[in-house]
Amino acid sequence: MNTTVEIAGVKFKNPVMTASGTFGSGMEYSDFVDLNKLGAVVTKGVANVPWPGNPVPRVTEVYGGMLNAIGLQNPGIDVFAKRDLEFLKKYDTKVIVNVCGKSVEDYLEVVERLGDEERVDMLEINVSCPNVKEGAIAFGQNKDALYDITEKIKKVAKQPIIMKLSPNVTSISEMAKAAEAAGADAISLINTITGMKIDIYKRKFALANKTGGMSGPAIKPVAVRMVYEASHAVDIPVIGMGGIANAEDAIEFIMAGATAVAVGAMNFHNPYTTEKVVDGIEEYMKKYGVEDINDIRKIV
Amino acid sequence: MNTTVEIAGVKFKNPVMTASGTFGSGMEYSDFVDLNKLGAVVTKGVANVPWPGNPVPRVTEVYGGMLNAIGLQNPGIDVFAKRDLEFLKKYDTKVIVNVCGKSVEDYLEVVERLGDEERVDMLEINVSCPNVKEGAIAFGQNKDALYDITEKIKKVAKQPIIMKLSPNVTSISEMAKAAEAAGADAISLINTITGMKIDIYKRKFALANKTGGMSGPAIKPVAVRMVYEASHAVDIPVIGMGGIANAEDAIEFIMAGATAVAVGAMNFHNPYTTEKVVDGIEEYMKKYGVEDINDIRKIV
Amino acid sequence: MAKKMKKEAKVLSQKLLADGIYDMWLETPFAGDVRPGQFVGVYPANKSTLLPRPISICEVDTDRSAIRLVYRVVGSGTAEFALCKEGDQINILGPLGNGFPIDVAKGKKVVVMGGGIGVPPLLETAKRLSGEDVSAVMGYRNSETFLSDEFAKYAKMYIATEDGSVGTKGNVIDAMKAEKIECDVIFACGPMPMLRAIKAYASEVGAKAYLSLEERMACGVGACLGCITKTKEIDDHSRVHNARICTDGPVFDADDLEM
Amino acid sequence: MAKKMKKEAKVLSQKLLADGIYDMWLETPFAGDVRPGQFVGVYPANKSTLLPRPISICEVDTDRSAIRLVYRVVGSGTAEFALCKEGDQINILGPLGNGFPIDVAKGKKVVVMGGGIGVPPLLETAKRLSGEDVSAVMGYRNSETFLSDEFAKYAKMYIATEDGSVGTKGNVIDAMKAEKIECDVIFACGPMPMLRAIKAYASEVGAKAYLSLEERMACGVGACLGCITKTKEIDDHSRVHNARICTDGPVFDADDLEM
Ligand SMILES: Cc1cc2nc3c(=O)[nH]c(=O)nc-3n(C[C@H](O)[C@H](O)[C@H](O)COP(=O)(O)OP(=O)(O)OC[C@H]3O[C@@H](n4cnc5c(N)ncnc54)[C@H](O)[C@@H]3O)c2cc1C
Ligand SMILES: Cc1cc2nc3c(=O)[nH]c(=O)nc-3n(C[C@H](O)[C@H](O)[C@H](O)COP(=O)(O)OP(=O)(O)OC[C@H]3O[C@@H](n4cnc5c(N)ncnc54)[C@H](O)[C@@H]3O)c2cc1C
Ligand SMILES: Cc1cc2nc3c(=O)[nH]c(=O)nc-3n(C[C@H](O)[C@H](O)[C@H](O)COP(=O)(O)O)c2cc1C
Ligand SMILES: Cc1cc2nc3c(=O)[nH]c(=O)nc-3n(C[C@H](O)[C@H](O)[C@H](O)COP(=O)(O)O)c2cc1C
Ligand code: FES
Ligand code: FES
Repeated sequence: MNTTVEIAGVKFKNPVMTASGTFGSGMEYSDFVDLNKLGAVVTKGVANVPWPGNPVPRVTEVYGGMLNAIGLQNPGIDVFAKRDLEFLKKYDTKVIVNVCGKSVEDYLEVVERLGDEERVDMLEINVSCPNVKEGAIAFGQNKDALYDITEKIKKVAKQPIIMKLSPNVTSISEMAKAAEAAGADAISLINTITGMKIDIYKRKFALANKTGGMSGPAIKPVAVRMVYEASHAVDIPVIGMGGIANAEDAIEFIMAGATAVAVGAMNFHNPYTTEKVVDGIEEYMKKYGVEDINDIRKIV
Repeated sequence: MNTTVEIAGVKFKNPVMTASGTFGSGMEYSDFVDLNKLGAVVTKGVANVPWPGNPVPRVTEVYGGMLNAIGLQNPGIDVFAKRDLEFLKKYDTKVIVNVCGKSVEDYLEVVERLGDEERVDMLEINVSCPNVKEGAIAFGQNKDALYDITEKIKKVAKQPIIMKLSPNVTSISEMAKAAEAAGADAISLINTITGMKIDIYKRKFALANKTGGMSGPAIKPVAVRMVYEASHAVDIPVIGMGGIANAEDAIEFIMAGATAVAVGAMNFHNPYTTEKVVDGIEEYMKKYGVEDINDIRKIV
Repeated sequence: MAKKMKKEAKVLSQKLLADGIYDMWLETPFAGDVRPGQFVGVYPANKSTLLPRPISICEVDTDRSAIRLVYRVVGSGTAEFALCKEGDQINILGPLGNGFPIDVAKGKKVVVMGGGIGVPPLLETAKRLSGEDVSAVMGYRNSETFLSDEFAKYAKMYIATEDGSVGTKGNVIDAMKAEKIECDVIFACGPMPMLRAIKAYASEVGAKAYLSLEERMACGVGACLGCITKTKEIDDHSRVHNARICTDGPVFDADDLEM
Repeated sequence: MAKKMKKEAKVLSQKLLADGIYDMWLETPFAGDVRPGQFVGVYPANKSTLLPRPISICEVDTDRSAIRLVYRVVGSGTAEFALCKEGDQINILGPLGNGFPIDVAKGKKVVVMGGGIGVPPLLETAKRLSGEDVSAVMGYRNSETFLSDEFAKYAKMYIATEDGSVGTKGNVIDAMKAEKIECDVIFACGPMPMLRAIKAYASEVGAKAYLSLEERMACGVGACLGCITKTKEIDDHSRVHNARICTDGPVFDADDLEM
């Protein structure tokens, strides 16, 4: 039985990853999950310098999911490399570093800086965070801007790059095609969908930022649809995410066209989710006679 | 206490409407709900000629909601006018007819035909159904096309027109502005969000149409955000919908900027939902000393 | 037509009837209005699932104002229903659909035919036909021939099983032929291939067949147009040869269906 | 630090303690590892709500391997918890957070101060301080002074009520002044305005104050960065003066906070 998948020459022991921003750098979940069992740890977005993020409240629950407006708080690349990458050296799993920035230069600085880090197998470029006003989302919602930043990053990146796409667009296929045309090695989607919650008793927004990114099982049908559309629009691999709670969900994304999948908000519901998904995929494969996980990709 | 709201000169006894396509023409729900209690009945989309719609399965449940790909099955304007409008004459509620088409001409034909129908208070132009391949959604996802069709419809419409917008766009504000600039009297949103579900055991799409429109509580945060953005981008009234299950939800939309609201998929969960929302809004107003429902619009 | 309502119903009893098949009696005010072949929408309490589950009414007990549901556990909703205990409350929507046209069977040789989880709605149907010449032909996978002893109270009972463990080996049509059962009218419910075979058989032997169909539903009351089936004639609602199973059916004259 | 886990806990008992305030004992394997001031994440069974509800650990009973939660019903999650009965199972995540630094109070005059639903975590804290010179100053809205009799077992007990029905009329600071309570160290939990007042008071009287904070949480384990509070010094995690309440707290040295 084969559960390994390959993306841009990088081999993952299984298709299950952590969704950026929901798993720290793995440290916080290592009480619960054996990181060695995961296909990859995808780290929280890191910028060239520390970012303080947004004011609180930053998170709020919604039906079947949550809104977050963390605003990409992060310690900057130096602390990250010294502490988080160092921590990850103990584990036998692939490491994908999620990169954020406010300008093209910010991104390039982080990407260049990570070029020398052997522990980093791939880079995931977050051009789709709905919670930061400057830059970021603008790249993810305009195909020319996406093309431009992808091309520039690809030029300096030593590791293969994954462009993380925003679902807050009219046509995900067009965005996927732009990323591919500009040289992206893979794409991942979906980032959160912009949402809002109002407390009608306090007559206030539930989040200080007013809007937040929606994640969790509630968004899964939208995510599956976008993964299907994107993976049928491009030839580069797609990493699918959005509401994955169990192995069935993961397999749904794979059948829709994903080469790998990531677990996000559901880590908060059940910190063992990633491991459960890994085990559940194997059980499904055994039970239904799937020899190679790659055989069921795009099977519908 | 005032619960009446006004949209383009039409006065509604309260801000609670039915969302098109989820309530037939009221007939099917008249066992459950006193239609006289509703602000308006918004009818299922009607075209110039009968449409057979999509093959089955057309509906499927998802976490906190459902996907539908009815494909706008409808009897065409003639039968509709004779039967459904006739039926609605018995009730003291406003009637908004939802209009669909595959080409600009289709829409114009229906709109002109309805011009003579006294029972019709407003027209809601559905340019956002994700389930029909031709026309329809194209108008709802391109601001020039939206401007164009709005302008043309406005020229021939005898009743005020509401443009029903698609959430499957990068910028809802731009779409709202285009509709306003072209002369729309109001806008309504959101229509369903395109989603997909795959049965991993049968290895088949859950819907014959592959994709379907997602509705229900799961989409509410996205809908509230879009109503907020749209109502702050334009001066014409906004009718808000998407996952409304109770009065709290309705008030959340009103605080976000909606002048009126519509109940869709939750009619299927509880056929009494519309009435419950009407009553619940009054209770909230009493309890929290809201004299006029219009006072809490955009209050956040 | 009885007024439809959504109401809490009290669980009077629940038991396992066969492997994975449950038998639940519910107390509901509309029990007395039910016609055989009608169904209810049963709402799971699970707050992430919103749509009612269509389940046929298997039997009615007007004395207790109760209806009986016999259902197979296939997913999260039915799994939850199976946990209900005496005294629990459960939300149901009903009565839904048209039901079998008992009147057309008066004075005729009538056969009620059920396959698998299509068996239950025919029990009340057989009961209401009492006094007529009724045969019941029920098809099962194996020797778990649930409800068959109850049919025997109202009809001549014939069984077909896929594995041949009880009655005729094969399907209900095989049993009809093997047992040389005559019929003028057929009332049937079961999987689509069986219903297709029954339609063909009926036209072969010159009988009228009334078939109860299934489709994914959202509203259950005819509003959403989710549950259509193709019909020969233009339908009443949309005039496009699409009848709504939830309101125009679930029972259709086989001659009216394109299947 | 004890290993965190998510595990089913058995409800040992549940009772109403005061108007809208419930008192529940849970059996959990990590009870023995709990430090006072730590909290757990309690998961509602309602499938449409996914996030754990942070609830402080009020008391520990190592003999029964049990923890006690005292909570106010404010929304759907706590309303559901209030329905739990002896023998039910409920999912909890814990033990979470750092807890009060009992050691710094050794040999000092220590005051535990709680306000409203901030009272519970100080009970176990008072208990663990036994042997020290401990006063408990608890603030309530009215005469429903829940838990106050239990504090009396471990500390000199003072009460402040907003309506003056019991003890000093006013807040906990008013009680401190009225009763001339001396202190070197304060352990406190309650609403933000109270904590701000305590911080000011502590610096006025030259005491150390440790404050337990609240914020909306998603993960509860330090991963999501949802629950931050502004700190004077750069924090350990992101180096941006944002400490995580769920892991760096909920208890902070007041001197470290920007509040
Ligand atoms: C008119 C009618 C009468 C029926 N009578 C019976 C009966 O008497 N006994 C019985 O066991 N079953 C009956 N069924 C099938 C029954 O509705 C499904 O087995 C049930 O809805 C499954 O729900 P679930 O939550 O367990 O499964 P899930 O697969 O988790 O359900 C997911 C969604 O799909 C729908 N769904 C799944 N299977 C079916 C199906 N076969 N037909 C329609 N919707 C489906 C569910 O209602 C739900 O909305 C009937 C169906 C119809 C349309
Ligand atoms: C460290 C910590 C310790 C706490 N200890 C206690 C305690 O011992 N007793 C007690 O009664 N309450 C305590 N609270 C507050 C308690 O977490 C909330 O009252 C509870 O989460 C409300 O959940 P709900 O589903 O009933 O309310 P809802 O309003 O329906 O909850 C919706 C969402 O908001 C969150 N939320 C709502 N209010 C709060 C709040 N005040 N703080 C954090 N999240 C909130 C919920 O967790 C949930 O995610 C504590 C909070 C924190 C952060
Ligand atoms: C609290 C939180 C923080 C996140 N931070 C990031 C981030 O730093 N970079 C990023 O690319 N995506 C981030 N995301 C998005 C997730 O990686 C993921 O794309 C999204 O949540 C959808 O998956 P889910 O529904 O499984 O959570 C974050 C999501 C959450 C909930
Ligand atoms: C079964 C179904 C049919 C629908 N048909 C129409 C339609 O004919 N015209 C239209 O403009 N919107 C249609 N809609 C969209 C709804 O009017 C509404 O915009 C959407 O469902 C979001 O609201 P909700 O979450 O409350 O259902 C339909 C929705 C559903 C679920
Ligand atoms: S289920 Fe809605 S029309 Fe039949
Ligand atoms: S709740 Fe996630 S970091 Fe504190």
